[in-house]
Parts: sequence; structure tokens; C-alpha cells
Amino acid sequence: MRLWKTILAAAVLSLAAGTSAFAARTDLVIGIPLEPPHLDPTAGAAAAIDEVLYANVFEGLTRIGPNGEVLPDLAVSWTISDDGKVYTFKLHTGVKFHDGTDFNADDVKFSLDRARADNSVNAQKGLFAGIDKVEVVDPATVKVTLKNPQGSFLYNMGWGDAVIVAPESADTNKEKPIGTGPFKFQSWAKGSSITLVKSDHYWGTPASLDKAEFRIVPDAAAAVPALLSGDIQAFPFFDPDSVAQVKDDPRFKVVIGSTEGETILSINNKKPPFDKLQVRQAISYALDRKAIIDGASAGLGLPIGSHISPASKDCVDLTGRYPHDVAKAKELLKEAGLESGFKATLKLPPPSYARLGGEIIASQLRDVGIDLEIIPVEWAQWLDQVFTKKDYDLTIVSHTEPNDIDIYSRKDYYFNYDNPAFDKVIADLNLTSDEAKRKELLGQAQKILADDAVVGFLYELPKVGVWDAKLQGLWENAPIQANDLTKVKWSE
Amino acid sequence: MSLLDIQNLSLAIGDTQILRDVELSVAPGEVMGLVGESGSGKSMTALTVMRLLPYAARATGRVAFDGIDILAATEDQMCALRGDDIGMVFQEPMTALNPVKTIGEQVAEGIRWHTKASRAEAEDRARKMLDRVGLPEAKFPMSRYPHELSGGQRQRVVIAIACALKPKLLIADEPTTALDVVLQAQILDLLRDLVAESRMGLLLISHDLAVVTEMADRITILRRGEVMEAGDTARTLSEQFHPYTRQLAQASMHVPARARPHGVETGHPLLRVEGVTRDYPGRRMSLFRRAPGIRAVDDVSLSMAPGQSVALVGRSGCGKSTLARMILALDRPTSGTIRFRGETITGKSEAELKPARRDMQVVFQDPYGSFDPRQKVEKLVAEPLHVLERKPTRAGRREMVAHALHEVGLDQRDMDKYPHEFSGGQRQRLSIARAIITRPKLVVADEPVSALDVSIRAQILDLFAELNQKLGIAYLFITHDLTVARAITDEVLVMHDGKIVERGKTSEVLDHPQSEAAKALVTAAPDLHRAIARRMQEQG
Amino acid sequence: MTAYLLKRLAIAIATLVLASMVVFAVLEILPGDPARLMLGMNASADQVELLRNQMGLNAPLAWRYLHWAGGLLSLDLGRSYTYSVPVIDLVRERLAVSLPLALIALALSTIIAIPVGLFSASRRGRVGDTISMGAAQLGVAVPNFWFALMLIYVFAVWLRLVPAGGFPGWSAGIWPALKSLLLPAVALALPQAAILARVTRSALIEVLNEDYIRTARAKGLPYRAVLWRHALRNAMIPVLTILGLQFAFLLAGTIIIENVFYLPGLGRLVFQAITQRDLIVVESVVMLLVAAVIAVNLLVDLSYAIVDPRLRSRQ
Amino acid sequence: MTLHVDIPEETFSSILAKAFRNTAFVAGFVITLLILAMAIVSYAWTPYDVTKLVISDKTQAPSLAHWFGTDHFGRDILSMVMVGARNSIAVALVAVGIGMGVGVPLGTFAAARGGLVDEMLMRLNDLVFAFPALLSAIMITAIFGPGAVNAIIAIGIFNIPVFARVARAGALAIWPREFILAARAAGKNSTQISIEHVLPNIATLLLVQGTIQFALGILAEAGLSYLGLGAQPPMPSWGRMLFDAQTRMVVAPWMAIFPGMAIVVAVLGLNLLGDGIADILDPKSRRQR
Repeated sequence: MRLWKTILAAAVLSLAAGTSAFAARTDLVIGIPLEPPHLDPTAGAAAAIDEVLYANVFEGLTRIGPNGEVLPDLAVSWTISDDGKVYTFKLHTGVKFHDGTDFNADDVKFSLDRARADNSVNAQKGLFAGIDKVEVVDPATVKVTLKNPQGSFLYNMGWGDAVIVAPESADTNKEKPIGTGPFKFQSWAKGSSITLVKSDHYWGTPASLDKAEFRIVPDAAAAVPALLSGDIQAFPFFDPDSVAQVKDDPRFKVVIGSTEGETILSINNKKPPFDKLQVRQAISYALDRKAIIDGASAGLGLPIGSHISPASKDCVDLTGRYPHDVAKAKELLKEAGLESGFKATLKLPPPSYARLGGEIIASQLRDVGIDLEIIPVEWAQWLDQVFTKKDYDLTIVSHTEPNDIDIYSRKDYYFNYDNPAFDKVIADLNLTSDEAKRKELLGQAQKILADDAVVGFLYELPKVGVWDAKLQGLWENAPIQANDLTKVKWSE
Repeated sequence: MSLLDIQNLSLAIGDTQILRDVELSVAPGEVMGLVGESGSGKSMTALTVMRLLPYAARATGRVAFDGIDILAATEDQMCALRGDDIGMVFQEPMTALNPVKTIGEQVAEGIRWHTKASRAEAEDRARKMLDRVGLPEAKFPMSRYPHELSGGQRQRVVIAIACALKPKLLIADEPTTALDVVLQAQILDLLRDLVAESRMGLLLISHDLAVVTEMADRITILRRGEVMEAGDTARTLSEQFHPYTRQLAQASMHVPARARPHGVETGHPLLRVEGVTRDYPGRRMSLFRRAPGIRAVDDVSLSMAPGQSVALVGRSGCGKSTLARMILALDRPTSGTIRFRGETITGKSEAELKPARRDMQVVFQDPYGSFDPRQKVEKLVAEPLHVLERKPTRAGRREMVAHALHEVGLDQRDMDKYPHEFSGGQRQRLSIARAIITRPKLVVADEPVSALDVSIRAQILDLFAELNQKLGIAYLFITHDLTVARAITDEVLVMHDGKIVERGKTSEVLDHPQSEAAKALVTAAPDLHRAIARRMQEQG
Repeated sequence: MTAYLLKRLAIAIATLVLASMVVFAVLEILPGDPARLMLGMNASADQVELLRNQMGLNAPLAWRYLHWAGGLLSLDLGRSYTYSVPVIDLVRERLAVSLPLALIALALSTIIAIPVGLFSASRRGRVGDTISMGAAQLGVAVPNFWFALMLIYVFAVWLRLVPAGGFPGWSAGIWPALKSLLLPAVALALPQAAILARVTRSALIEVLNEDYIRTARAKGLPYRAVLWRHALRNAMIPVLTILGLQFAFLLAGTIIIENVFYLPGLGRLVFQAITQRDLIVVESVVMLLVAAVIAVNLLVDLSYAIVDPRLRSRQ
Repeated sequence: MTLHVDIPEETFSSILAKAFRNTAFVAGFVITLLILAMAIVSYAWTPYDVTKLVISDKTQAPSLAHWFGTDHFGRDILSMVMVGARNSIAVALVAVGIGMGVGVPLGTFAAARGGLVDEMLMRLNDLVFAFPALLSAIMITAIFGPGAVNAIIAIGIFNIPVFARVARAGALAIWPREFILAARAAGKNSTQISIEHVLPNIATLLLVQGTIQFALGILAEAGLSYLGLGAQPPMPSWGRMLFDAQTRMVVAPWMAIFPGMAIVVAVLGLNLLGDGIADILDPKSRRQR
């Protein structure tokens, strides 16, 4: 074998010229699964935009840290009025945009006003809905007045959708993003890669890397060889299913973190026989979460019993509510008058957690007599058929927005779930700011969802990062979808 | 000393023995005729001399050319001989030339290869050679491609290639079989002159005794891979010492005994063709322009009486086959009418034609191509029964087929066989059986014997004659072979360039042709009697 | 000749027009709303409707077809829904990957196949023929994506000689760009070469049985000279036909290989555009590919005429 | 040339005898038979149940218990390859059926009619040919959704012009033959002639093309399944198995190797069979031998 390798290597030696690696590198190729549709974080929902640009090219008044904490960014400091309605931000001075124009309070006012304007195309207009007015006090001071006190305002200002852009370049950011960050945009080969280079005039601590290329690798199948061959040195969002491939390779570091993605088996609650509680509960009993996590997520990811991340302090552990119990599931089906089982469809969007998990779930439900036809759908069809038209029986999807338990109270949401008691809890929750009280209400909400077996709660999607063992400073968790490269460097 | 000396040559391809102990010699300047029916191994003998045999062939014995042991020579030695000292002309001029190279290139190629002459020199020599074979520069520049030439012209190119370097030996394998009689005569003349000019030895291979007799000093008669008889042409053929030689000679001159058919009512003509013309549109030259059309048949009128046997003769391309197809209602005339049994058949639909089809059948030239290889004889012979008003039962059908087979001299058990189980002659009998099963009044036969060996041809001609007499069927024979016309028909129509240029009693037209076309045909036609007579005369 | 070409041209244009209607019609019935897809899960129905209007999706069918087809004529392919850049720019970028890839693969396949076919035909039935044709049979049977996978693991992951995928762009230099196209080209070319070698061999064998080959040999030309001077050119017609088909296949049928190697080529663009319902891109790229296929067929017809004088003089 | 040694066209038994001397045919026949047998046996018996997931047994290397190893769900790969044969054969066979069923009548009809009808049908053919097949298959599955049935339709549609062309070319070569003229002289119309004379004579041509398209169908199905557009779980298919395998090449290369080999062997077998049949029945190749 070794001989073979030598011979082959010798035979094609000429090809190898130029691939040899050098120490102390300052460049990095990062693999990302999806290509951003454009490069303006203030004009699109796609997470892929933030994955490339957040904190690297664009900066906000505040920013979110590696563990979800709010840190100052372009704002050096801030004061909050006693009524909690007026925020006064002190800005860094001497900051320049990459095109050489100066950054000052006018840019902040422009950015925030633009985001909350009527014709705004910002994907998260809700973040700015509470702003009453933005005033420039002096070039280094901005005053933001809110309509009501809002505890999450500073966090909100750390979102990618709230980054500060210059009026001169705002309209062209989609193609040629101009920000204030430590990296500036260099090129975008569509369908292939986006390259950033170090900015020479950064106001803060300069980045260690000279060049960072974000390469688009949509398939897990392509990601593994790209990593193994050294073409790409980091995949911050690696497909958990492929982790086994690199886990034991000392060249790589595998980092398992948490996300806000509750992966659930969504059930169309109005569609018979799923309108029967027993049927939904039977499904919950039929699910073997351990097998699902092992099979679809390489054993990574925590089982969930309701719609709140186990990492959250508000989480109530309900995973014991429906233990894997085939007999109980069959019994419940019998109660529902379906002892001979029934047929249904399972529509699966493209991610591997859905496709793999779907196969396992279909097999598990078959054990209790539910015969599922697997229908793979593209995202376009999923959004159209499942999400919009609610034309489905079961589907699997990961809800990645943080703190989104309220979706179960939304009218017309695709679960078709309608429980006034639950709606009441959520309504109360929205009016409550007391932490203890909130925690209690959230607990109630979780229990109602579990009791109603609204959906099959599966597991919390893990954030799996794989990168070169010599690489330091990449985020381990994903409080938001971003690849902050400001602290990234190669050891040695 | 002979130029080519073949002794004890045996040849096998795989398990099949092709030649057995063949002896043959050709002296310089001598014409040796190699005669035999198909499958006799005459082409294989030629290919052995050229060493161009198929991969699996194994030859033993001795073949000496000019003192060189051919069977033992290396491939390099053979390459030096081929084209330089031995030239070869093949049967099929249409396919013997490379379609993508100009005739000049193809003639010059051999010259350059062997003499290492410069391109210009070789082309110069090629040009002279082409002039010599009758392709003058004005009409046939070297830049012509083969497809721009006719069959006869192409054969001249092939001869030019073979003779370009004045070989010592020329092998001509059926050089005229694919050509009509007039062209045949021209090509034979050319070969004769070339041989005489440079004292080449010529090994002339043919199935046609008359052709060989006219050309050869000596002949060798081959049958199933063995030499039957060899010797001086005139003596061999006049004495006909060997029974096979006699058989061949007689078959070549065979004339079936014919009597007037009985039971034929006269009076109304069976077939009347009036002013029939057939035009084929020219090719489109551009969007709005077409090349001038071709008039294949030009204002032809003729008439046939019941039971009459008529020959339609002419050179290839004269329009005789087109006319036959129109009479059979397989093609539509551009103008004119055809009446069969008094009814017009032109412009009728297939359904309306059914009654006419019952009384009108066809026999084709190729005994191999005229039967669907996937069907059994019973179905094939019974095919025309399709036009009967009352379809026979299965048993009835078998009986009719059996009867028809019997009439053509085949066994009724043959009806469960496939056509490939029959020989060429038997297939032509099947073809006739199919033609007579509906008891037609007219059979159109398109070159019905020209693909057959002479002995078989004689038998089939006999059969035609017999059926004509017995069943009173009228024949329209399409042929370019005057022997056939003479043997079996009462009347002859000579066709030239789409027109009928002469008509009359067969013997009168053939013995005293009036038109140019008829005269050309008659003088060009090889005739064994005449050839032997001339040979005898030459030798005194 | 000119009439023949004019006729071919007229047919080609008619085919293109028909094809454009088919493409348009097919995409009409493609389920999934591009506007909804662009806005994501949280957008309201009003927002979706607004965007549909902006994108011109609510205009009448015939108007949209004519608008699109008219644009095609002036090379205005519209703007991509997802990238919001002119489609023509996208196509140009992707073509810079797909076209070289197809050409390299085609060249590779020809360079391998023709000599192998010649070799095999000239030693028909012997060991060399059996071995090379056995290899060709195997080559035809191997799915190219599987072969590609094996290539990646041997040459990129194990030996680390070439990148496992991706394309650095021509701006990164000719050599790195070529290097990243090497494996995909090999994966594409080998199965094609197997087919081409078989066709070359059988065409040659057919030609070698022709009478004029015997005429040439009777002239005293050695076998090798006959093979090169007389047989090869006559055997070119079927070989050209297959080459034409292969080029069309290579240009368009690389979807799988481009996915395996995540190359930003046309194949992947159109595959991605279908899943993202970027209909305008799908329409344009499919039309481009169809036009390419038709153009290549036309070229092949032309080259027949160059090879074969019989067709040339056909009026 | 008189090399024509008048080899008679064979009878059925002599064809058989010849067939079993033809290495390509025998090899192809045996392989095809094996694959077929595997598919048939899988209905009655497989080493393990392919619908049963045993996650704890996932990605086990080949062993005595699992000859070909197990996949990422702990299923037995040998069993899956066996059942997968069913899917590959079914898809390819039905697709060939569609192609033949529509294409052959069209092709023979076009040849029989000639003129405008012929021209129009062939232009329609050109139109289909102008679309890259895989791309169109992807569009078809995008419209109707992925699945075995739609894969069959997508592949079948592209078989139609192939068979139409072959049938037309074959029929055009038959039509000028004298026996057709004889049949016309016997008053048969073009439909009768097409059925009685043309079809039987192009049958071998179609048979050979059929095996080629069958093999191509298996490859096409594998390609579509590999893109996730073919047969859907729990029904195993070779292409899908490769799709699942590709993300696990390092830890479970057997997941890619065995289904890949199955495809290669099946396609190889069919191609050899087609070559063999063509060799045995084609009169031209007979003359060459």
C-alpha cells in the first residue's frame, strides 16, 4: 500500500508542486454550506449573509459575543435613562469605512432610520419597531428614544440586521459591501467563493489573518474530502452526520456547541387522524430519540421534551414525558380506534437531519402500525406546500430562531394548533418582565405543548464545528449564525 | 518460363476447404482465363496470389511469381510486389475506390509509394495513365471524386491504379460483371490493349464463358475448389472433353424448347401502355431553384397480347425498371395511362387495384433479397393470396402453396422451411411459385436470371418456358442480356434513354438491329458460339 | 450544399423557437413560488404579493413569454431572482468553468479514445484488442459520479495531489485553475473515452471491410499506411457524430460531476436555480444549452461535409 | 467480389450453438441472469430485513455476519444490494418499455409514410434530443416530485426518440428491399407491411438497442437517485446507497464500494449481452468473422 502510494506520488509529482504548506500562515479558507444571495445584512434574511460579513466587514453599535453576551462595538459605551426609554451611545472616533469615508453619528442615524422606514427592506423590521426617534447629539454621540422600555434593545442592536452602513455605499452593499470591520470585501466569485482581506485602517485590534476566503460547499459529501485534502481548513457549521469521518483524525478539532434549533416532527394538528390527542401521543411514545440522535446526528444533540433549548435557564426537562414505549403507543392508537394502523405522508426538506431523521422515524412509526410515505421536497416546495398551504401530515424541521415558543400561539401557523389556554399563557408572558414570573409562565407553556403532544419533540440541533487543530479563535457556540474571524489565528 | 506458377495450392478458411490442389500458370504476355460458377474458389485463388486473404485463411502448396515464393514471402516483400509487379482489378467498381479521395490522389498514391517519385512527378504519371484508360483531362480532371463518375468510368480508374506501374501480372476478378454489355465490351477492349502494349500477363477471372473465350489464350475451369480442365481456349471449348466443360458450355447457350401456349384467347390486348412518361424532380439547388428534372420514361406506348412473351431490353439506366414498376402499379406515371385487361390502373387506390393485382405478379432479380428472411416459405408464397376476394382457409392455403411449389419443381414439404435454407436457383423457383399462385395473366420479371450461375439459369429459363405454355401466362422480361431475350421471348422492345427505339420479332431485331442502341447492344453482347468460332479461325 | 445548410439552419431555428416554448411552459407548471422562497418563512402574504408584482410574475402568460423571448434575442436574459444580477453575467462566469471543463474532457477523451480505437481495430481479435475493449466495456459501465468519488479519495484525500473540489477562478492563475479542473475532467472523460474508443474501433472495422481498402492494399500500401490514409478518414463520420453528442453531453450533463466537485459551472447553476426557483436563470441556461446542442449538431453536419466529398457536392 | 460463400442464415438451434461459443454473450448472459436471480430471490429471502433499522449496528465493516458490512442505519448492505437490484431493473425495464412502446411505432410509421409526416416526427425527435437528458429529468422530477415512478417517466421519455430513430433507420433500410416490393405487389398496405415484414426484420436491432438502453437506464437511475431524485426510502436503490455512502467514505468505504460494484457489474453484463447478441445476429459481423 505504502509502496503504491510512493509510486503514484512520484508519478504525478509535478502536479504536487505548489501544494506544500508553510508555517505561520495568515490565510484561511472557511467552508460555508449556503451561498448568500447578496452581501447586504440589512436587506435580507439569509443567515449566509451574516456568516460571511457579520463582525468581519460590518459592525453595529453593539455586538453579540461568542457566548451570546452583548458587547460594545462601534459604541464605546452607553447610558440608559431611568425610564428605560432613552439610550445614549458614545461612539468610537477615528473610524473609517473601507471606502475611506468617515464613520460618525450621522451614519448611525442614517442606518437606524433606513432600517425602520416604511419602505425598508430589512428582514427584521421588528427589531427597530420600538424606536421612536434617533438623534445626533454630536459626531460621536447618538441618542435613541424608544416608544416603550425594551429589555432586549441592546441585544437587538447587535444583530446583523442592525449593522451600521454609510449613506454613500448603502445602495451598493449588495454587490460590494462597505463596512467598518477589520476585514474588507475583496471579491465574490458567484457560486464559488467570497474573499475578504484584512483592512489596513481598522480602528480596533487588527485581525491576525491577512485573507479569508469563504468557500461555498453545499454538500456534506464534498465537505469531507475538502477538509481531508486540506483545501478548506474550517467548517464552523459542519453536518453532524459527517462528524464520524473526521472525529478520530488528529489533524482536526471537532467542537460541539449548542444552537437555538429545536428539531421537531411537526404534525398537522387539524388533519385527521392527527386531530386526535391519542394519535399524537402515540407518535410521541413511538419515537426513540436516542436512536434518532444516533442515526441522524451522529449521537450529538440533546433530546428535548418541549420547545425550549435545554441550554436555556427557562427549560423544563420534559424528555421523560413520553418515553419510548411501543406498547403504550399501540394502546393509544387502539383507543383512538386505529388499532390496525393507518397511512400518512412525511414531507422532508433537504437538510440531512430531516432526510436521515425521517427515515428513522418512518421506521419507528412503522413499528406501531403507522405507515409513512416519505416525500422529499425542496425548500421551495416545503415553504409552498407545508408552510404556506399546510398541505401535509408530518414533516421534520429545525426551528432555529431563539425564544420562539410563541409560534404555537400564532394563528394560521402551519402546525394548525389551537389551544386558548396556551395562547393565554403566551399573552401573559408578553406582558411580563419579571424574570421569575416569566420562567414560571414559560414552564407552563412547555408543559401544555408536551401534554398536547402538539409535535414530536426530537432534539436540539448541535452546532458542530470542525477545523484545523492549529486554528484558534473560532466560535464554539452559535448564539447567532456568524463566523467572527476577528480573533482567529494560526498557532505556531 | 511462366510468370506465375501455382502448384498444389490448397486453401482452407477455418474448417471450410476452399481450394484443393489447384494448378495454374500464366506466362508473360499471356491471358489466362479462370472460369467457374459461384463458390468455385476463383476469387480466392486470386487473393492468394496477392496474399490478401482473410485473417483465418491457411494456404499450402506453392505459388511462385517471377521466381519469388509468394506463400513464404514477408509482408514487406509482398507490399513491394503488390501494385508494382502485380496489379489487381476488382468486380465492384462502385465500392472499389475510396470515396473521400480524388481519383488523381488514388492513382498517384501507388506510384509515389513504389517509385518514391515527387508528388508532381507522380501526378504527372497518374494523369497520363488516366488519359490512357480513356479519362481525358478535359472531362476528368484529377480532382474528381469517385462519386462524380459512372460505374464504367470508375472501373477505368481502378484499371489505371492497377496498371499505373506497368505490372508484369494483372489480375482481373470479374472486372465487368457489374457493368452492362456495352460497357463490358469497352472495358474488355481496354484490358486487351493494355496487356498487349506492355506484355503483361493477365489472369482474367469470370463466370462468363463467352467473355473468357473472347479474351483468353488458355483457360482453367474451376469447380468447388478443384481444377476440372485446363488448356488452350479454342481446343478446350471446341472439344469439350470434360463433362463439366460441356455442361457449362451448353448451359451458356441454352435455349428452352418452346411451344405456343394453349388456351389463350386472343383479340383484346392484355396490357396497353399509352404515352407513359415519368419525371423525377431535380434536386433543390437553393431555396428557389431546382436542378432540371430527369425524364426516366419518355412517352412510351406498348401493348401485349395474352400469353405473349415480350422482352424489354436496354442498357442500365435506360428506364426499363421504372417502366416495369409503373406497369405493376408500384409507381405512378407523370402522364399517360396504363390499361390492364381493359381497365385503367393508373391513379387508382390500393383497394381499387386489388382485382388487377390478382392477375399481375412479379419476379425480381435478386433471389436473396426478394424474400423476407424472417418468414416461412408457406407464408411468403401465399402472400399474393391476400388480394383474393375470398380468403382461403388455412388448409386451403397450404394446398394452394403445395400446388404452386409442385409446379415450380419444389417439394411441398419445403413450405415449412425458411428461405435461407434454399439455394439461389431454388429461391428463384420460390419466387416464381409466389408469382403464379394467384394464376395471374401477366408476370413481370425484372432480370430474373442475371444473378444466377449459367447452369441454374438454364433450368429457370426452362421453367419459365414451361409455365408459359402450361398456364398461358404472358411475360414481360426486363433484361440487358440478349441471350435471355433470344431464349424465351417472341417480341423484343429496345429501350434507350427512356424511349422505345425499336420493336419487333425477337430474332429479327437481334439479328438485324436497325437503331443505334440496338446495334450497340447486339455487337457488345458476348456470344459463346461466335467467340469459339473466332478463336478457331485465329488459330487456323 | 448551401441549400442543405440553409435547410439545416431553418430547422435549427424552428427547433429553438419550439424549445423556448417548451421550456417556458414547463417552468410555468413548476410548483413553488420564487417570491415566497426569497422572502422566507416569516414574510406575510402581502409582502409576497408585492414582490411577485415587482418580479413581473403576475403579468399575463403570453406577455411574459414574448418579453422573455424578445430579451433572449437581444441577449438580455433578465436578472436573476436570487442573485439579483443580470443573468448574462452569471452565465458568463459559469461558462468560464464549464466550457474549459468540457473542452478539456473532450480533448482528453479524444486523445485517449482514437489511438485505442485504432490500436484495437488493427489487431482485431488479438490479446491487445481484447484487453483494451474489455477496459472500454468497464469504462462504459462505471457511473461517472462514483468514479469521481474514487478519484477524489485517491488523488485529493490520500495523495493530496490536486484539490478535492472547488474552483479558485482563472484570476488565481492558469495552473491552479487547471489543476482544480483536472479530476473532474478525468472523471468526465474516461467513460466518454470508453464509448468513443468502441465507436472508433467498430467504425474502423467496418471501413476496413470495404472494397477500397483492398484496392489500397493491392496498390502495395502496407497495412499501417492503409489504416491511416484510407480507413481513418472514412471512419470519421460515426466518430464525429459521437463527438458532437459528447460535447453537448459534457457541456450540459456535468450537473452531477459539478456537484461532486462543487464546481461553479453551468450545470450546478441550473440545478441550484431549479431548487431555488430562480426561473429566469433556469430558462436562460436551458435555452443556452439547447442552443449549444443545436449549434454543435450543425457543426457536426458541416464537418461531415468536410470529411465526405459526397455530401459536399450534394446539391 | 465473390467472397460471398453463401453462408445460410441460421436456424434457431445453430444460433444457440453459436451463442454459447460467443464469450461476450455467455458472460453477459450469466451476469444478467445472476442480477435477475438476485432480484427475484430478494422477494423471498434476504439475509436481513432491509426496512429494519438497527442504529446500534451502524457502519460495521464487512464480516461473516454482514458480508458487505452495514450502512449508517445498521442495515445489511448485501440485503440492500439484493433488493436494490429490483428497483434498478424495474425502473430501467419499464423505461425501455416506454421507449419501445412509443418510439418503435413512431419510427416505423415515419419510415413507412415518409414525406411530411416523417419530417415532422423526426424534427420532434430533434427537439427532444436538443434537451440535455439529465437536465430534463431533473426538471421533470422537480415538477412531479422525486420517486421511482417519476424517474421511470423521465428516463422513458428520453428513450422514445432513441428507439424512434433506430426503428426508423432500420425500417428505412428494409423498405427498399425487394421483398417489400413483392409484398406491395401482393397488394399489402404500408401498415400490414410494417407489421409483417419490417418489424420482424428490425427486431434484433431493437433487441440490441434495448439492452443498451437497459444498461443506460440503470446508470441514469443511479444518477438520479444519487441526486436524491430517484426511488425514495425505505425502498433501497443502488444510486441512493451511493448517495448515502458519499458522506461516509472515510469511515465506511464499503458503503460506496458494493453498490458501486453492483451497478458496474449489472451495466457491464447488459452491455456484454447486447454486444453478444449483435455479434451473433448481425450478418455483417458474421461476414467479418
